[in-house]
Amino acid sequence: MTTVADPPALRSRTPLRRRTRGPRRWYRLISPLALLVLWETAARTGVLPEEKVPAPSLVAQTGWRLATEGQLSEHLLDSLTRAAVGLLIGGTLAVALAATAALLRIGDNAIDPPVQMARMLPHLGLVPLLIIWVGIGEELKISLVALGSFFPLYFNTYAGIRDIDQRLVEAAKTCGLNQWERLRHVVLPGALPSLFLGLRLAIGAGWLSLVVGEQVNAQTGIGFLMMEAREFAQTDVVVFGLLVYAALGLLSDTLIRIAERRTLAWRRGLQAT
Amino acid sequence: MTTVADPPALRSRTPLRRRTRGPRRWYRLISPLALLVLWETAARTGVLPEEKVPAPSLVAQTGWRLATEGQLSEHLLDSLTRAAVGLLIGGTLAVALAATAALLRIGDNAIDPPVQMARMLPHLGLVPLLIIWVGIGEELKISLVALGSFFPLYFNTYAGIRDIDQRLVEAAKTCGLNQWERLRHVVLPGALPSLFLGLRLAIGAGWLSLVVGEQVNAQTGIGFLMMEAREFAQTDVVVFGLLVYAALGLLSDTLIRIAERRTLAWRRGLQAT
Amino acid sequence: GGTESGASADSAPGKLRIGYQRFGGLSLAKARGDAPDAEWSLFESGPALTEALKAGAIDIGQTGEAPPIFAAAGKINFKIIGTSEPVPQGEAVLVKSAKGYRTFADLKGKTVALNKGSNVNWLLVKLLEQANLTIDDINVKYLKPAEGRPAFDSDQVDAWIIWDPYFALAEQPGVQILADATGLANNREYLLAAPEAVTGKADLIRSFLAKYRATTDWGIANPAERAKILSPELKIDEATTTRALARSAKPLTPITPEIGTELQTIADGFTKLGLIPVEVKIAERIDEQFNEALL
Amino acid sequence: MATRPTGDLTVQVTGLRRAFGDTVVLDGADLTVGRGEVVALLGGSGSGKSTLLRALAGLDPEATGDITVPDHYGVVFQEHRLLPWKRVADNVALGVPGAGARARALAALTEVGLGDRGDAWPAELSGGQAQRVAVARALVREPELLLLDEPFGALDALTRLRMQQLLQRLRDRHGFAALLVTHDVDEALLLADRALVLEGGRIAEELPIGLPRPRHQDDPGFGGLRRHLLDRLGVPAA
Amino acid sequence: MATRPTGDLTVQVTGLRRAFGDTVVLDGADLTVGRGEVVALLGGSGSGKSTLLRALAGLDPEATGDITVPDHYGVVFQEHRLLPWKRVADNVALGVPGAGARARALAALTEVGLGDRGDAWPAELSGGQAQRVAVARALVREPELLLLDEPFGALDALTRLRMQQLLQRLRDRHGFAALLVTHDVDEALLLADRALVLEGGRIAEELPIGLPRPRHQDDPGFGGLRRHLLDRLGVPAA
Ligand SMILES: Nc1ncnc2c1ncn2[C@@H]1O[C@H](COP(=O)(O)OP(=O)(O)OP(=O)(O)O)[C@@H](O)[C@H]1O
Ligand SMILES: Nc1ncnc2c1ncn2[C@@H]1O[C@H](COP(=O)(O)OP(=O)(O)OP(=O)(O)O)[C@@H](O)[C@H]1O
Ligand SMILES: [Mg+2]
Ligand SMILES: [Mg+2]
Repeated sequence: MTTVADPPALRSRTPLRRRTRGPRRWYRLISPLALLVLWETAARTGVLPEEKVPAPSLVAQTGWRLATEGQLSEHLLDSLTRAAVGLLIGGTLAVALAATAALLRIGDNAIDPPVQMARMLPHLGLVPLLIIWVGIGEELKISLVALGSFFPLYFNTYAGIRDIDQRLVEAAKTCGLNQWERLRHVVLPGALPSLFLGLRLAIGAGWLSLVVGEQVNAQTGIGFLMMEAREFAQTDVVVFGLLVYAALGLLSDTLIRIAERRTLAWRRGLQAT
Repeated sequence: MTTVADPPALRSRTPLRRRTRGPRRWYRLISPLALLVLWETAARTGVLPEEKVPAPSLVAQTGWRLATEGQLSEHLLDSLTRAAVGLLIGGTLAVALAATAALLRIGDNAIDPPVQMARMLPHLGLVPLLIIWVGIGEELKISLVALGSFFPLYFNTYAGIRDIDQRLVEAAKTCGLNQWERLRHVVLPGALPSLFLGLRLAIGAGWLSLVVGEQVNAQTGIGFLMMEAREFAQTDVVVFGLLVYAALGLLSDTLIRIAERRTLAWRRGLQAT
Repeated sequence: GGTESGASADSAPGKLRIGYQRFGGLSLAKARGDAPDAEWSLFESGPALTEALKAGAIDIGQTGEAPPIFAAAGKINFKIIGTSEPVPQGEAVLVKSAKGYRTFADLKGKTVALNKGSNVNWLLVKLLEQANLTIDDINVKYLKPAEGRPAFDSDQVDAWIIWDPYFALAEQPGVQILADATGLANNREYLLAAPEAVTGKADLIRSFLAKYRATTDWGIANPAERAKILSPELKIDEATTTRALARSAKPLTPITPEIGTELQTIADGFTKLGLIPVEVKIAERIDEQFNEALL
Repeated sequence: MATRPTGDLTVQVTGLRRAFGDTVVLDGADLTVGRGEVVALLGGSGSGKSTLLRALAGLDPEATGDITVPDHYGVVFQEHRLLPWKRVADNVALGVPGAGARARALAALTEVGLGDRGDAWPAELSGGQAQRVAVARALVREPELLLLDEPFGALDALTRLRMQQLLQRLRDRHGFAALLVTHDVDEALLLADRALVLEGGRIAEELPIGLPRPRHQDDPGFGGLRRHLLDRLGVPAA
Repeated sequence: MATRPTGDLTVQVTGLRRAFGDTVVLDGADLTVGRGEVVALLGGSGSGKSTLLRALAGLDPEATGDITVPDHYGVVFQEHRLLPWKRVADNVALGVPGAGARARALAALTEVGLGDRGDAWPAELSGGQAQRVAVARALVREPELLLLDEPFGALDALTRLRMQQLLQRLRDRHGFAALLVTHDVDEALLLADRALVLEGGRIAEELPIGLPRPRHQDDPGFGGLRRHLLDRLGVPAA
């Protein structure tokens, strides 16, 4: 029982350290930081001339100035409020309509085609109509955010519900769950990963729409700040604005990851085995 | 063996007609058409005054004029070309990067965070930087389409690959499939539904970005046509432009549905049982 | 611009790259084929044009009076190589006649829409000065032309300060001109050029400017034909085009230190309003070397 | 022990038909289950047993025929069909009304030998454990009728024996009826009052099992019935 | 017939350990399979049989210990694990090199009695049919070693018998070795050269099965071995 015959290949396994989830998250910061360092170096060495793109250090100064003069937090807060309200409205509508369309055939035929039509409508082109319908106030910005966030959430929710394993729905039926209970215990958790993905995309799309909205009669908002700076050729502010958006992107990703980790704990097992 | 005791409920089944797929597709046209009729009625009866939104018949006249004067097809063709090229570039990049990030841990740590940062960057804010990098020509428009279409495809592909049942990957391994064959036979088909969803969203996002791009130094394109009309308050042209976008939305949806039906035939069985 | 834009300017040394706006005087030059070899780029606004100037994507371009000031504040390198006669009637305050306003002072406490940071912003400063009002006496809504129109039409604002051709387009029945810039602002157009082009393509610019000057003069002499050429280009009907051009298309004129001072006044005014964060020396951007072509 | 129920029926199926495309799987099957009766359903692989069960459970809108089943029934599917996003105990408690649901779920889990795994995710269970959870999920709601599709297929001999005894015990206590699909002829003979063989889309054979309880494989008469059933299923002797 | 291989080993496992969190499932299991030997692996539900097989198949990076297996092996998992997007024949032909892959796949399907279902989608199969396809998929690549996790669990008596006979036949022809997880003691005694019982994370019992082939349940010696194994598995007699 010692040696081993010819073709067998030896696959020895040495113990792996137990997975430590905590520290690994920091790995994700490496590549953003590397990009930043690269950029600064390019700016310092003159590969990237200042008139074209300001160096990160310069942008940081601008950011500091904006932050200390108190404008930044105000702009950010206003934008966040608009985004949150719009996302809430658009998201609720999206999930409700997608659920109706995905679960009921008549809902599908009535709701889905108009949504498919509307999804391509460019926001910039809709602005004049929206001005007539909802005015030039906050409603306009919120409507645009709602519009932007609607589609990714709608489509991902719809697909998520459609892709649910029907065998599980059947099992739930035989457990005596009625329509609503099935929605709550089977459809919702089953579609949750897709919902999160939709949310991720919706947050991005909502922000993008907000920039369009904050060009119309806005005095505050991070989009306003940036687009005004663009008009007035203040590249450092524009780039700073972009960095704020990037930071928001990372932040929202982190938040969604945490939420996912909490609510989708059951999937870890699935991946592991 | 005749009567049945107390609690049992009678569930009699009568034969259902066999599913006929063909005619059912037309059902999807009902609600768009109903919306159109409603709109025309509202316009004719004066509920919707012409200054606010022109009647569909008026818009149709405008469309006919644009079409016969030969401009429309030219604009449309140019936009479609830009959209196709941009989608091809952005889509290829998105799928390649998403696959790398989803399959390799190092790819995930290197690629995903920058993407998460970039996903929130508003296109309007990026235009000044893009002008510096790629100029004001066709490249700019194509870059914007690529950018817009990148994110939905990236995220959906990433999620699609991540959600593949690892048990199937294991089975493929034991069948002697190497990395590439697994990619081809397991990962790709498994992620295909998500890819389609991403494509759907990417087409929409790409078109939206194109409108922004066609505002910079463009003489053609449906976005240019509409934004120009918007500047000069030609509401009928604006609305016609929106209708063209809506039609493109429906059309692309139909095309994707057909493609889905072909390549995802195996899912019908899953739904049926 | 840096080395890159210089390089791209050199890459096509025989070709002039012109940036224009639809309603600018350059449209006629393009439509008449004054520079068939040139590369023409259309921009939706002055700031967009100066962005391209910064990126080295165009050699010369034409804008209103505000964009050069902001571009200078944004450290964009360019020269002002020409201008036009004043166009005071090309911008105005519009109101609905039904509302019964008679002077600008009547707008106290009302909502007024305008595009922030463009020529009409300067006009507003002057109008307020004249009416002895401050900015707080009116309710300002900053709207771009394309958004101002639906807001004005649907009565979401009481007055709209706007320039041609939007001005002419908005002059529908029931709309009244409350005031224009006559006696308040000059509202000139300015020709801007990239420094590399000024040195590297001087001859091209000179010969183009000469043709451009001639074309403009021809247009003023033949308003009917001009409208016929430009109407399809602008996609505005001939009557409106004629009306707008009659008051807004003025002859080109050489740039002088006096005009530089005039521009500097506006720049200082913008600084005071907080529209630009720094003081700019716009007068220094003046480059008189092409003046004889514009005479 | 009634081998043939009269009048007092829990399940009554007449003319059950189901075709997939052109393949007719059930071709007018007739079937009854009496109150408190355990009926074993045998048949070759792919003969339509699961299809029949799905139709009885009201899950197959394309099956035609007259089907009468009680309102309260529990199903154990051939695959476990646990909701992957609910912990084991919550899976068992699914749809159980009232405040004591969790306690009852844990009790049911204990009965199937998994009282300590209530907090596990379904993905963390072995094949046999998942199957037992599915059985617990069906048992916990104390149904009038159990539809069981090979509920003990993935269990080792000892666990299987325990589960069979559990089923006997619960049945004695609650008196539910059951339709039990099984591949194990001995299991059918141990548990059922009657055995049916599905073949050619119909019930081709009906065998009352009159053995006294408790039963054992070595009982007299057991071997004869086994041989009969195996013959009917086409398994050759020696 | 060697009941204990010497020197000539196909599988050699020493000190195999695997824990999920704090639960130790395999606790230093040692195991060998000789060339062409069929070894049955028995054990209670949740005792770690599937975990052991996964480790042997090289699918569990967190299992530790020395594992030696040949390069070419086939696996039948406890669930069928067919790719839902490939038709049955393509599933079987998966990874089979050469132009004749499809023909060989169809031949293998015919051997498991599903020659006419090559064009079906996996979702259209019954439980037992899917399991047979999985067996065909493992057999078609004529491996040196087969790792089988209850390959016949979902089959009726007749089909099961046929599959057992098929396995015997193929083994006689190709001489592959096999590690067969089964819950059916009779199946172990019919097919295996040696039976192992997994308990407490180790191989707790090793039983050479020296019965002459072909074997039958009624052979002398069969009953004794069965009783021995059942005792070891804790199943009480009568
Ligand atoms: N969705 C489907 N489409 C086509 N054929 C199907 C479908 N579902 C089941 N079948 C076929 O119907 C027949 C009966 O299937 P069923 O699952 O009822 O068999 P079964 O008796 O339960 O078999 P097993 O003992 O293997 O589980 C099989 O031949 C199967 O291939
Ligand atoms: N991902 C996991 N996380 C935690 N525990 C697990 C996981 N996978 C398996 N286990 C546990 O490991 C033990 C062994 O599981 P395994 O699947 O190997 O059992 P088995 O012997 O194959 O049982 P069966 O005969 O029921 O299939 C079980 O108790 C199971 O609950
Ligand atoms: Mg079945
Ligand atoms: Mg197992």
